[in-house]
Order: sequence, then structure tokens, then C-alpha cells
Amino acid sequence: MKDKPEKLIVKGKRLDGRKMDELRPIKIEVGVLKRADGSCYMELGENKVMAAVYGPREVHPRHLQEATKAIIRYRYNMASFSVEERKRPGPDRRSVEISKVSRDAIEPVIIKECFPKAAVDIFVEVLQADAGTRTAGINAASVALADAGIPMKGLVSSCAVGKIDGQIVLDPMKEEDNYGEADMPIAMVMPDKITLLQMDGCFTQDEFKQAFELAKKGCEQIYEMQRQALIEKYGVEGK
Amino acid sequence: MKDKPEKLIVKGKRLDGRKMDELRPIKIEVGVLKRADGSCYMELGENKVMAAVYGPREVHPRHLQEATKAIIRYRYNMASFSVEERKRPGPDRRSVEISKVSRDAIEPVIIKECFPKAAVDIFVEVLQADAGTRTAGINAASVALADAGIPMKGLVSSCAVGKIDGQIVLDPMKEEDNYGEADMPIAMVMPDKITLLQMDGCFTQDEFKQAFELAKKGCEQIYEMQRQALIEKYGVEGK
Amino acid sequence: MKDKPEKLIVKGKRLDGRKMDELRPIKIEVGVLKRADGSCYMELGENKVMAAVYGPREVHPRHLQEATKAIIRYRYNMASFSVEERKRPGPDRRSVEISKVSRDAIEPVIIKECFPKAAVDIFVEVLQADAGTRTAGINAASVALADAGIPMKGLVSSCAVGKIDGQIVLDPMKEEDNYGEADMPIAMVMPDKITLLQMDGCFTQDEFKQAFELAKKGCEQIYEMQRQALIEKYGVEGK
Amino acid sequence: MNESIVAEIRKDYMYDLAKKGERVDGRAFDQYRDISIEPGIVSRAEGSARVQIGNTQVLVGVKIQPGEPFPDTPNEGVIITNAELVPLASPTFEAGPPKEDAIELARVVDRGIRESGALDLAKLCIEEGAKVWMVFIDVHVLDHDGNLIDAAALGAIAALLNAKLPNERYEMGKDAQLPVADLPVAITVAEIGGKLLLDPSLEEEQITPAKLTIIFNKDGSISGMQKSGTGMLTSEQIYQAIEMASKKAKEIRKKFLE
Amino acid sequence: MNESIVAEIRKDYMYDLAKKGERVDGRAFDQYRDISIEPGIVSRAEGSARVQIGNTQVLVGVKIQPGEPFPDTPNEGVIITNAELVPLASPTFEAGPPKEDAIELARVVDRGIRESGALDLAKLCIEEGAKVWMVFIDVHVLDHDGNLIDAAALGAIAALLNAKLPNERYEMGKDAQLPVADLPVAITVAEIGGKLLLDPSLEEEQITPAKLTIIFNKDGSISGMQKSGTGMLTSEQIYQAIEMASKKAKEIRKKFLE
Amino acid sequence: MNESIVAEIRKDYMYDLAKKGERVDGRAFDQYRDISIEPGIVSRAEGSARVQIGNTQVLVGVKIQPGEPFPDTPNEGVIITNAELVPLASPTFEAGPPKEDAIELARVVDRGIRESGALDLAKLCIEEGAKVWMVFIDVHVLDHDGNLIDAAALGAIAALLNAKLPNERYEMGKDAQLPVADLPVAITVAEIGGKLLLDPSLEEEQITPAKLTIIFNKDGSISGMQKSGTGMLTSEQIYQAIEMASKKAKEIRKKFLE
Repeated sequence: MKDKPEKLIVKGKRLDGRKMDELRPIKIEVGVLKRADGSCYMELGENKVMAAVYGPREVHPRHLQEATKAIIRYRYNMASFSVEERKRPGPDRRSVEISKVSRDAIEPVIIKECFPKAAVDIFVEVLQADAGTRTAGINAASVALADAGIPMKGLVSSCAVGKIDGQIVLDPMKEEDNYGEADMPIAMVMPDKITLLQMDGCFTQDEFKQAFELAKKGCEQIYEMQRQALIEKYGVEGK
Repeated sequence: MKDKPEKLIVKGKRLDGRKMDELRPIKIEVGVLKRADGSCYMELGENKVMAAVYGPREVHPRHLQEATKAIIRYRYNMASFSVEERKRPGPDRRSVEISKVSRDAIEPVIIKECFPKAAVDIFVEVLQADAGTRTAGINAASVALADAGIPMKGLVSSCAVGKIDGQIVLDPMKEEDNYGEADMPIAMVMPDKITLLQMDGCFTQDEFKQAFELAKKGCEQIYEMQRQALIEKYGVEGK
Repeated sequence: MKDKPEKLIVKGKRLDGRKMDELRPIKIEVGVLKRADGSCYMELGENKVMAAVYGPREVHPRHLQEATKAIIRYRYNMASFSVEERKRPGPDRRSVEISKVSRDAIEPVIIKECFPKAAVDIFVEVLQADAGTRTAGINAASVALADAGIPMKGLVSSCAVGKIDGQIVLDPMKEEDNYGEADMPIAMVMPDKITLLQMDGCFTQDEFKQAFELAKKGCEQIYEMQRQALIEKYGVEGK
Repeated sequence: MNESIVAEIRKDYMYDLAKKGERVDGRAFDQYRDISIEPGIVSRAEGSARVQIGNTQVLVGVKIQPGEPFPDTPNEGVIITNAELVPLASPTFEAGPPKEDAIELARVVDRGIRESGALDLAKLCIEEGAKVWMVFIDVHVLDHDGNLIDAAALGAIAALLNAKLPNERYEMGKDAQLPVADLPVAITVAEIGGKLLLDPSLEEEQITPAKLTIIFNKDGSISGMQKSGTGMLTSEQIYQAIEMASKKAKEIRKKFLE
Repeated sequence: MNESIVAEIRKDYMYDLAKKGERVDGRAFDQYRDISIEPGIVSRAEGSARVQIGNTQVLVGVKIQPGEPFPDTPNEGVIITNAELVPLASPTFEAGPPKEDAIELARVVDRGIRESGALDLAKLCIEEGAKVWMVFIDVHVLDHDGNLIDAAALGAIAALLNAKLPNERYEMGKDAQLPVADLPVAITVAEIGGKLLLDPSLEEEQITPAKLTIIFNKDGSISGMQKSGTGMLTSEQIYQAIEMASKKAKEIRKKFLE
Repeated sequence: MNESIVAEIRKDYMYDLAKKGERVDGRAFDQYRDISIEPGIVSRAEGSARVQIGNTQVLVGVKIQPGEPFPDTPNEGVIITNAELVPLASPTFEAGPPKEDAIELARVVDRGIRESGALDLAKLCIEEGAKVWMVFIDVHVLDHDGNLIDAAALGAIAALLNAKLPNERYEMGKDAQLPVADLPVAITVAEIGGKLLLDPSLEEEQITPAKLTIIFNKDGSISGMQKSGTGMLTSEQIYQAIEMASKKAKEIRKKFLE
């Protein structure tokens, strides 16, 4: 790991030249995999994630079935080459937790009653990581669900805010995350339904408010890009 | 680990002041957990164990069911902080063996025919260990079964004997176990049915006899305390 | 591991005195285990393997069953003391691959339609290893299947060829395998059906041809010995 | 089937109660069940505490031993937090490696301790780059009647307050108090029928669509948050949750930790 | 049941086609689907390549870091190859530790690299007996539409060609190209109805009784073979397979690797 | 269902026999099936022995290599005992990590060797605190027809008697005999219908409510006991079991080990 830079904000700009409230460049591609029922590739700065949706499909083993609605499963996984130090393949505690909170973030919009006894499986593979993989994954998963034609109440849009050199910034990248003072990923369904909220670090209650409002603005921008990607593919939003 | 003391018996007394045939102080509390169907907390000297019983309840997966009687499962587990060197969580070979012999010790008294196709699950958690956890666990499990209202032919009472400085002693504590020459835990159903018998170390056949008879006396004393604890809780023994 | 010998072929002879196209001594015993439905013990030079067959028998879990034919399972396993450095018990990647290709080698001759919904289980235990354990295992498994009375289209016979000091040799032993330039195990059903073919090392296409033809000759010799062992046991081939 | 009908009726009843400002066990929305903390219950551990919140019962043990620092923090001690949801504690817990609930519990507790600066990690360095104190925080749930996170977090900080650095055992001088620098308190808020309530019981947890745990430092700042459950919260609910929780955190800290 | 009848009819149809010299997607027997290779797609990895063969899509990442040599090869670098058949790539893949298909895939790719001498392992020694370069080749399958072995093997050599020794990161001078000494190409031949064809699609793989993968070095020699599937091949088929594959290997090497 | 009726009838028959002083295979209560021991059967291992008791067949291999001592016994060698109940040996054995039966078997064999002082661990120290001999005793069951413990224990001591310290391989002088200091013999007694019998066959094991294994040293003292099975034994039965077993242990030791 590189040494901590002296300052993370220089002359009002962040190390990568961004303003405080600026997202990294985003690229969203819909329907990029053949085998999956729905898929989405997303780049968020240096993050590269692939999401696939399979379902509705049968549930094995049977005792996991629910009589009146679909079960939702979510697996977040990092490729071993996606980070600087090679990661051992397979789930670790971090990825298990991220899978859970991501499912909690996505599940609220899925109209599960459409598919009793079935499963909808969401798989997110992180191909390259640079802080923000869980939010990128949720964004991609949300688009992949739409691509798969799963009925939803809305798209889930997700981004993080951080605190660096005492200032609140949108969408922190790796170095800002490593050396920053706080990190808070959220996910939102328009106009104001929060489905993910995690925080670690240190916010005064005022800072929290400022950060939270900024994060919601970020989600709104991402929502527009998700919508645009779906329109490009399907002509209309969400199929 | 502390160094071995020069002698384990000084002037006819053991290091903790006990006589050769004296048990450590015992505390038994019945029905201490809300969720379990039956429970018992037991202290045996510095040992602290908690036992819980769930059942009769359904068996999953089904192929484990027995058509005419309940299956009995027993899980002995040590909390990672229960011993001097932190223990990695989860079962190891020792705890798997103890779970098996403890089940073999408890199962004979359960009237399994009362609950065909069902399971009775016994869980023992060692919260603090000081030699004698398996016997304490069996004693607590036996009381927890009574607390759960599981029909039994009798209570199982268990204690160990050891050989230290060439003498047979009842209920060895940690230091006596570490530096002693033999250790033999037994379990008994009154008046003379042995359900657990393990030994390691070295006994002549005469020493074995002396030790075995002393262990049975210990079980009798423990039986009285188990009975007392149940009477205090229920007015009558075993509900 | 010993150092590499200067030459693996001295005066036209291999280190163990064999000619280029000579198999190691082979011993085959049929029906050596009581519990298994069929069994075979085989020595191939210093290799000692035991094969057992169980089946046709019920398949658990059920979803593995096939409606119209038996499933074939094959487990190749090395005893921890079978190699110079003690091997940790349990499957590793090598043994998983060998189990798969061995099953692919054996399955073609089994008339699976005879036993719908059932399983035929083949277990190979390597008790002592000296290069060639997979081929010895396949040979033993094939005989054990016959011993178990499983209907087959033919016996599978297997042996390897290698390249040492630039020459093609039949049935390489450990030192030849370690220091040789190529190794190629095959399995064959008479007269010319190849069911296993693996190769690593380096063969020109001409060398491959020479090696492949030699390996087939080796299989023919082994086939005769397998047949002989079954005739000795049953009077007629394959029961 | 009947079971699920009963459950449905019970759920409707609890929602109706919530709308009337009531809870099924008679508590006020901002009221905890009785809390008790017994530190030092496991003498084998360097620190320990048993926490009860109503019938929920959690035992936290702290083991401390020397070990190697992580390469990127050569002069800091190491915190390792683990939670075991042993099958003794609930009919729904199963034996085996920690599943997602246990992992989430451990990680939220861990972040509460770590991000709050509760432990001064620099003071846990014995020899830079070579030897530091490893602090194992093990959460052992004994009886699960809801709100495990608050109980476990409270147990963790209480066990740390109770803990000693075992210098004598490793021949490094006298045992010393563990350097505890802050007193984080985790408060979980549950949403039921649009209303927010503290310290959800198991029965309430089973019907709540969303919970939010907020961890507060002594100075009132926030050092951790975790939303869980497959429901949604409005911004207003989140601000309200922080307000409710902030007050309660102060109360609990004062009463039990200071 | 209907599903399996449809499958049976489809299978018969494909066999009939094969006898007429045709394939279900219109390709010639010796024709690959479109191949594309994008090297350097993962900047976090020391080397990487995405390979597509038709709809099959495989990402190979190469990570390189210093480590200890094996005791019996004290002056050689170490290659470790792993393949993950993640459930994102196919409805039939399951999460969990690699199963036999993933292990076979990884081991065939590994032997292709190792036995061909593609990497000059002696040049990967940093300090004899103490420190060598560990080269991790990780095959990550993204979309499985058949012929994973050829795609993965192609990805592996392309990622190695793309890889740098990260000397700077470990303060050992400037980054350098990885010493690639040969360019092995794996070609898989499938047997259907007595006919041999290259690059089987998933649909073809599902009905083929036997496949044979052959790995060729630059000089046309063979550095690896693996038969898979529960069918049998005649000697003649094997010789014919080698001939077909040998030609195609040269073509692919020339077009994509040289 | 019929199967279990047959089993029930068979069980009654065996109980009736027992009352008449007979066994289903015609043996006397204190009679073993034929025992054979072949030492040195695995030349790759430092020591080995195949033991057959009737159709029960167990192979024990001993591997010896240098390693680090445990911190609390810095000048003693290390014994590690493992048992594999591979599915080749019985239709009821399954592949996978050792289950409780295999673990119990390994641990009883281990204690028999360890507590009897069969190995002089102090003589297995190479360099105090740094290097000692690790003795791996691996029990590989080949055919399970009952009484695995006695067979495995006999195989263990026979394999140790057969074992050499591989000094040459590690350049520490000449190979030497392993220092075997005692000859423990394990005898298992089964209770059927109130009667006690030795060397239960598989069929007898399936109906016996309780077994007791007793391990004897050369001098007749007891170095290990293990009751197993969900039945109960009276004190008198235990004393009687020890008497029967003690005699038989002497016989077997004399015939096969001395």
C-alpha cells in the first residue's frame, strides 16, 4: 500500500481532480451475458463489476421455498485478482456481510408475490475493486433485475459518502477510503426510501446530516444513468 | 501453564484444601433460559456449564428420523474464552468424542419410544473450564431434560476420579488433572447402572477398584444435589 | 527426494533392469474384501491398490438419481502413509481430477440401463504409491466391477508410457516419472476403444504415435492378466 | 397453515397497537426491557461480562495474548471479534460455522469498538512491527429473545472495561487495565407500522420490516450505523431514529458504563 | 418429461446433421466461433485478458508476488492455477469450493502452461531457496456457452503475455516483462456421431460422448492431452483429432498471440 | 419393513443363544476370531502392519518426520493418531472428514499408545524445544466386520514395533529402531442379554447395547478404558469384563507382540 498522502484535498480539489460533490465516471452496459436471464456490467471509476440475475427459478433444497412468494438470494463475490494483494477465492466474512446488506437493499423493490415458491438469484462479481464495490454491485444488480424482467417497484440506486480531511465528499475512491475519517454507503429508491445505510468512522450529528443529504443527491444522479442505460437498451425504462 | 507443583497432596490435604474423597462446591440452577424447553446452569468448582434441551421436535433432514422412537443428539461445545489459551470456535476432535460419549451416557435413561420420528436435542456450553467439564455437562443435561419434561427412567449423575501422587482422589481439578497419573470420569443411574466409563493414565487393577467405588460415591452425592435442585424448582423430583 | 540419477537408461536397460517395453511385475487378487460387493487388490511394481465396488444400491440424496440408468461414482484416495511425505487425509485437487478421469475411463463399459435410479460406487484406495496409481486403480476397479457382477461391455485395461532420456518406455516407475520428459496414461477396451488419455510433458507428433502404440500393447498384456485373475476365481471370464 | 394464520393475526394486532402508540409487552416506544450487566463472570478470560436485556442473554469474553501486528499497522494492537449463535440459545440457531446473522452481528460489534476508538490500539503495541496485543472479543449468545446487537455491543464494551492486560503471564511486568478510551453504545431502532421503537423484542423483530442500529460515542458523535431487514426507511424516520437513540445511548452509558 | 423428449429429439437432429457434415449453428467441423481477446482489462492484476469464443466469456487474471520456493525446486518460480466456475456464468454452476469440473479445468490449463515451458521458471527465482516469484493464474468464467478449456487456456497465455513482474512494488528495480518462452494453444475436439469437430458449443458439449483436448507448443509438439466424457475414441479418431487440432492451433497462435 | 422384522427376529435369536452360552458363529464367549498380523506391508511408511481379525481388516501406517515440539513439552516427541473409515470398507461409511466413530476410534487408539507409555517420548527429542520426531499413526480400515478398536490398536503397536527412525533420510546418522517401551493391548467386551463376550463381530455389535474397551499394559495394569453404546453396565459386569479382558490381553500380547 502506498504511504498516506499529506493531504487528500488540495486547493479545493480531490486527488483525482474531482469536486467534493462529484461522482467518478460511470459506465453501464445492459444485457452483456448470454446465459443469465438478466445482466449488467458497471464501471464506477476504477471499479468494474458484473451482475447477473437468474430467475424466477426452482428452489433447491425445497424446504427453503416460501409458499406465497419468491425468495431472493444475493451473492457478492470478489475475483481473486480484483485487489492489490491476491484474495483467496471464496466467501470471507466481509463478503458474507455485504451479500446480506445488499440483499436487504434490493429485496424491498422486488414484487416477490409474483413468483411463489421460486427463487430470484442475484450474483455480483467484482472484477476490479477501488472502494465502492458494494454500491456499484447494487446499482448493477438493480439494472440486471430490470433486464431479467423481474417486476419491481422501482430501481435501487446506491452510492457512498466519506469524510476526508474533515470534509464531506461524494463517492470516495480507494485512497480516500483508506485514509478518510468516515465512510457511509446508502441505497435509495426514488424519491426517498432508504434501503441500505451503513456507516463507520466518525460523524457528528451535523456531519451525518450533511453527508446523508449529499449521498441522496448522488443516488439521484446514478438513478438517471441507470434509467438511461435501460432506455438505450429497451426504448423504455425497465423493459 | 504454571509449573508443576512439587506435591499435589500436602499434609493429607489437596491443593485447594479438599480431602481425598471430597467434591468441589456445586451449584445447580434449573430453568435459567427462556427459549430452551429445559435448561440447567451448573457450577462444579471453577467449571461453569450451561445445558439446554430442545424437544421433542421435528427432525431435519427427514432420513435421520426413526420410525418408532426419538433420536437423541448431544452437542458439547466450549466457549472460546473458557480456557486459558483462546480456543478456536467450533468443534474439534476432543469435543466430538465428548459429545458422543455424553450422548451414550444420557441416552439410556430417555424413554425414546414416547416420541417416534422426533428429536431431542441436548446442548452443553462450557463457559469456564477447570477439569470435569464433561461430567458437569452430563449432570446439567440430565437436569435440563427433567426440566423439559422429557420422560426418563432416572437421572444420570456423573463425576470423575483421579490418581495424584499415587493416591486416588475424587473430582480432580485442573492442576490435579494436568499433573496427575490417571483420570476416570463415570456416569451412573441409581442405584448401579454405569452409562459412562472412560479412563486414561495408569491404574493397577486394585487401584481401579478403589477409584471406581469412590467415583460411584461421588455420583450418589451429585444425584442428591440434582434431585434437590429439581425439588426446589418443581416441588417434586423431575417435574 | 533422492537426487536425479545421471542417466535413466544404462546400457539399454532401465534403472530397475527392465527393457523399454516391459511392464513391472503385476499381481492381481480378486474378491479380497468381505463387505464390498466386489473387490480387487492389485500390485504394479511397488504400487499397491485396493478397489471395491458397492452396488447397484440406492442413491442419496434422491435428486442425484437418474430415471433410466445407474449413476456411476468413483473415488480415488491415497492413504496418508502411501507416499514418502505423509499426505494429509482427504481429497486434494489431484485426487479429485483422477477420480473424474478414472470414472470417465470406466463408465463407458458399464451397462447402466440395467439399474435405473441406482448407483454403482467404485472406491480405490492407494496403499503404496510409485507412479502409475491411477492406471493400477482403473485396472483393479475394472476387475472389482466384474467381481461384483455388474454387467459390462468389456474390461478396461490401463497403463502409462513415458519418455526418459529421450526414449519411449512402457509403464514408468517413480524415478522415471519424476525425471522423465513426458508421461501418458491411457485406458483401453479391447480391441481399440480408448477411454482414458492424458498426457503431460513433451512429445513430438511422431513420438506420440510411438508412445501411444506402445501403451496399447501394455494394455493388451494387462488385459490378459485381468482375464486370467478372473478365470482363476470364477472359471470363466467376468463371472 | 393454522400457525401462519395465527402469526398473521398476531402481526396485525401488533401493527394496530403500534398505531395506538402501544407495544405488545406494554412498554413505551423508547423503553428498554430491564438491563443487567455482570462483569467478570468468566475468570479464565482476561475480561468478561454477561448482559441481559429482558430475557435476552449474552456472554462476552475477552482473551488477550501477544501476537504479530498486521503489516500495514506495525505499531498497533489487533482486535478480532467473533460471535457464536450456538443452538443452545434459540430453536432457529444451528451448529456450524457462523452464518450471515452471526457474521453481521460480529462485524457491527467490531466496528462499534474499532471506529469509536474505544481501544487505544497504539497503546497495545509491545514491540513495533514484531509483537502487539491481540484482543479477541468473543460474543456467546445464551438466550435469544431479540435485540442481540445492543446486548452484544454492551457486553463487548463492559468486558473490555473489565479486562486486564495479562503482563504477568508473559513475564512483562504487572497486569494492567486495558486502555479503554471511549464508551460506544449501540442502540437499535425498529420500524413497525410507521412508528419507531427501541429495543425490539424477538416477537417485534419477527414482524419489523427494517431496523437501524446506531452507535454513539461519549461526545454524542456517531461511530457506526447499520440498517438491516428488507424494508425501507424515509429520511425523516432516520433522523428521528438518531434522535431517539442518541438520548437512550447517553442514559445507558451513564447508568452502566461510567 | 416433455423436456427430456425435446432434448432427445434435438440430440437426434444434431447427430443427423453431423452425419451430413453439418453443425447446428452452421459452422464447418473445423471452424471456431468468433474469438476475441482483450488483454489488460484488469489493471489491479499484474496481467489479465478477457477471451470470448462466441458467447463464452472468460476473464483470466495473473497476480505475481514474492514467496518461498518449493523445497525440491529451490531456484524456480511457482505457478498456481485456479478456476472459479461462479454461479453468475451458468444456471448449472453453484457457489462453493471448486468441484471436479473447475478442478479439471484449472489443472489442464495449468499443465498446458507448465509442461509447455511457457514460463521460464528459472528466471522467476529471486534468491535461491529463499524467494521466488509466485505466479497465480486465476480463471474467472463469466459466461459459459461451451469450450471453456480452450477459452481459459487462451486467456491464461494471453494474460501471461500481458503481465509485468512488479519489481517496483517490492523495491527490486523496474517492472519487467514476464519471461514467456513458448505459446501453448489448447484445442478441444468433440466427437458426435463418429465425426470430429472443433470448438464445441455448450449445446454440442451436452450431447458429445467424448472430447479430447490437445495442447500444442510453437514447434508443433504436444505438451498436454486430456480426454474427458464417458465415451470412447478409436485410435484413428485420436490421430485425426491431433491433425485437425494441430492446424487450428497454429492458426490461432499466429492470429492472436504472435 | 420386512427387513426390520428379519432384523428383529435375528436379534431375538442371538439373545436366546447368548442366554444358552452360545454365539451365532459358534465361538465361545472369550474366543477371538482368527488373528493375523503382517508387519512391514507398506514400504513407503516408516512402519506398518496389516491386522486381520476374522474378516475385519485394518492397515496401520506409521510416518515419522522431524517437527516442532508442543510448547509445554519442549523435550518430547509428538504422537498424532488419525483413523479413516473409508467408504471402501463398509456400505455405511461415507467419504468426508472423520465423523464421530472415526474420531472415537482414533482417540482410543491414541490414548492406548500414549498413556501406556508405549513410546518413550523423551527419546524422540532431537533438539530440545526446537526439533522432535513427529510420529503419525494412521489407521486405514479396509474391511469392517466388527471390533475395529481391537484391530486398530493391535495394528498401531505392531506398526510401531515395525518402525524405524529415518535418521538417514534427514542426515542424522543411521536409521534406528523406534524406542517402544510397552506393549499395550486393547480388548473389547460386548454385553448381550446380560452376558459378556469378547471380539464382537459386526453382527454382534449391531445388537449389543454396550461395549467396554480396556487397554492393558505388559504388567497387567490398565492404561485406558472406554465404554460405548447407549446401554448400561452394572459394576459387577465391569469387574467381570476386566477379568476376561485381562487374560486375553496377555495371551494376545504373548502370541503376537513379544
